Amino acid sequence: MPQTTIYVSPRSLGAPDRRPPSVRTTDLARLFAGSPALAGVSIQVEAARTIALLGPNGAGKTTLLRLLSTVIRPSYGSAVVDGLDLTRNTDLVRERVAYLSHDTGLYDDLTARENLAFAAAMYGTPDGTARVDRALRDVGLDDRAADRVRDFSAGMRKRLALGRILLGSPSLVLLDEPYAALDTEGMAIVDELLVAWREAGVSVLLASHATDRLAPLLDGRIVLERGLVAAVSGEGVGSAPPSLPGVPAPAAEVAR
Amino acid sequence: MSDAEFVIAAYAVIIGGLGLYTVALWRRLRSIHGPDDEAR
Amino acid sequence: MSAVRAEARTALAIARKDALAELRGRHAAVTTLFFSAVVLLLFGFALGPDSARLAAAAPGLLWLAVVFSGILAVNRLHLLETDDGALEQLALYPVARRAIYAGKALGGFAVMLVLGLVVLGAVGVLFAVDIASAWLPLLITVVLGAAGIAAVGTFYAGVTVRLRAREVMLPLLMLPVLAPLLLAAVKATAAALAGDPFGELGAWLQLLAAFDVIMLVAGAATYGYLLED
Amino acid sequence: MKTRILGFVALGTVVAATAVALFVVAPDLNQGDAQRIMYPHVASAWLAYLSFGVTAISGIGWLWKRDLRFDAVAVAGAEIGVMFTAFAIWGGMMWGRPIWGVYWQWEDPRLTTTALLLALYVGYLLFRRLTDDPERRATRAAIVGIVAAVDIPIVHFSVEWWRGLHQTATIASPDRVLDPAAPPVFVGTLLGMLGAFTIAWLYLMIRRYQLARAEVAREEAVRIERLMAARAAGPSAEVAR
Repeated sequence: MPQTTIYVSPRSLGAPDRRPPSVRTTDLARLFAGSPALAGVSIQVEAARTIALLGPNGAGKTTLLRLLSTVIRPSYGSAVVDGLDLTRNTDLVRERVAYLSHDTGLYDDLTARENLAFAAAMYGTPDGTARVDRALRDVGLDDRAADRVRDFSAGMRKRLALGRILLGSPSLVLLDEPYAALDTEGMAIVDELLVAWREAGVSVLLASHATDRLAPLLDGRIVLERGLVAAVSGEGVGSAPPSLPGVPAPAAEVAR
Repeated sequence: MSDAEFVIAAYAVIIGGLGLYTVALWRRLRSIHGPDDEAR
Repeated sequence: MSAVRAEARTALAIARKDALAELRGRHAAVTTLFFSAVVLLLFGFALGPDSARLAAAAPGLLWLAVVFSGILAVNRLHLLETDDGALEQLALYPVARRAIYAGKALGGFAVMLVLGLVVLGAVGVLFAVDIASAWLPLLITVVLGAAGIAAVGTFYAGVTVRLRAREVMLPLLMLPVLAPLLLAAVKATAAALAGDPFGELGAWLQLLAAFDVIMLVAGAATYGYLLED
Repeated sequence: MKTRILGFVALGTVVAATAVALFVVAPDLNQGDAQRIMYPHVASAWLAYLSFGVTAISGIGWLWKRDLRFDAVAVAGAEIGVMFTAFAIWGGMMWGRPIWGVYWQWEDPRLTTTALLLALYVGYLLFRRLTDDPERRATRAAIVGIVAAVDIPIVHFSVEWWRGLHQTATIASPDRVLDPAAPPVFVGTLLGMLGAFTIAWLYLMIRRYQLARAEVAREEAVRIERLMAARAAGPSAEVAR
């Protein structure tokens, strides 16, 4: 297991066994244009765990991560992050969740450093400048810090987006295909990040196909298929079958 | 002065429009409900 | 730090980011300025070579050009956020939604102000209008008009940014709302150019300012709902 | 059933009010028969404003309570409001031609305001069609409806000033009938028309609301059905193949 030097923001998280579960969902579902992308997922992820989200394309991995990140709202069911309801306490959840999506969310016309400086301003990161430098070093982009993101390769963009997560102080990190588009060195950085988050007591939920590579870094696995949980294995993770009879309460009637 | 054509045009469109909209609404309701619960 | 200062800092960070991207990429300014120049030229052709008539119509032409190219500008500024999922990322930051609105509106205001001043200058040259003698009231009118277009435009760009029919819906929704601004700005400009013979300039500027404030408040109060999907 | 009775009442009062306005009341001394157009015109304009107010308040209600019934009221208000706005404009034009000599009198603030209202809410209705998901549609429409309603007084105010500051000469206005100096018979006829139209409005609002609820219920049934089918099918892809 690689030794980490990556700096993860301190958030006083407390002992893992005394924290609420990082994620708990109940019949969580989301439809797009009338068809279910996530049909009803009830899972639980204990605090301070690294869990892989596996499954074929279109299984609902990205939808689940987007729901947990608060980017999209559930159609039905509910989700709780760190004991906070996703639709009722959205603002508090946002402070605790970091999300790396397929899109990097970077601004092409800004340099790498300017992109991170903007993120630091938005996170209200204390010691912003020093932390931006540190994050750039941690993802191996310090020599390209003054270059515009427009000229970056897909792998470099991904690294920069990972660096942005280091500027916040999440207790749950959601990663969608973190290894995609990365070279060997970049993939090693993701490994290191996973170790660093584990050591800091930060939970990680990541969608990936790199099962062999991930094996030593994981506590557990959730396999999704066709918008449902197909299997769960390992430590610190559990699931329940979706409720079938009757009509689920629409999320919006419960929300707010 | 009479201006009857303008009076007729105004009333025909407004009252007729009200009627047409009402009928259209009935048809839309019927097509979504089925014929029997029109009397609700 | 107080919440208000934190929100102001967030808004400034967003506006600065937009300004920086705009200075580097010139997404909004170049296309928009070119567009407004073309619009002014076409107005000139449409209203014929009679220069007295053109000068009389100048206030209206000025603001039509500004409003039309303003739609383009706010759309471009929001497209910046859709580049690579940036709007989603922006929505994920743990900051007040109204601060995000204020930041985007401030960035839009900067662009609209530059646009308004350039178009004003162009109108002065093309339609032989003496803008120098009334520069102060004209400047105030342009500032208030730019603020109103930015306030309304940021809101409606947020409303339509996720829609497939964005290019059609943005002007369709935005133009009727901007009607009072157009009316007041044209009247204020005409009054300023004429030396305010009826003492109505102040009233029109007040109407413009009231429009700006009301639309800013409405936009700030509701923008958060637009970011959720 | 109660709604049905309301429908009959609406039909009866509208027919009666129309008959009175057309055949019973004497023509105006100055305006002649054209003045008869005023009654449905003013009533339509009043209901247009009422409808859009209802739409805005329902929008606030949705954002506050997250109950989709508010959205059904909002869409009913917008659609019926657009219809009455169109009636008001048509009536104003038919009145304007004989009285002003033109169909469109720019110096009449109400006519101009009403035209902008039509644009605002036709945009609202078109905008609603672009979002599939009922809750997201309700949220976006609520915001657009609220901002449109906020804009109405500013529009009215600015157009009024536009005319007023422009020149002091007053022109005949369509709602001169509301003048306290108007003969009581005219005022009575107008009030009768207002009442009849308002009852018809209420009936149409209820029916349109029911339609919106039924549409949402059908959409929702399809969504739940698909969701449950997906759950029943289970996660294993092999079963389906």
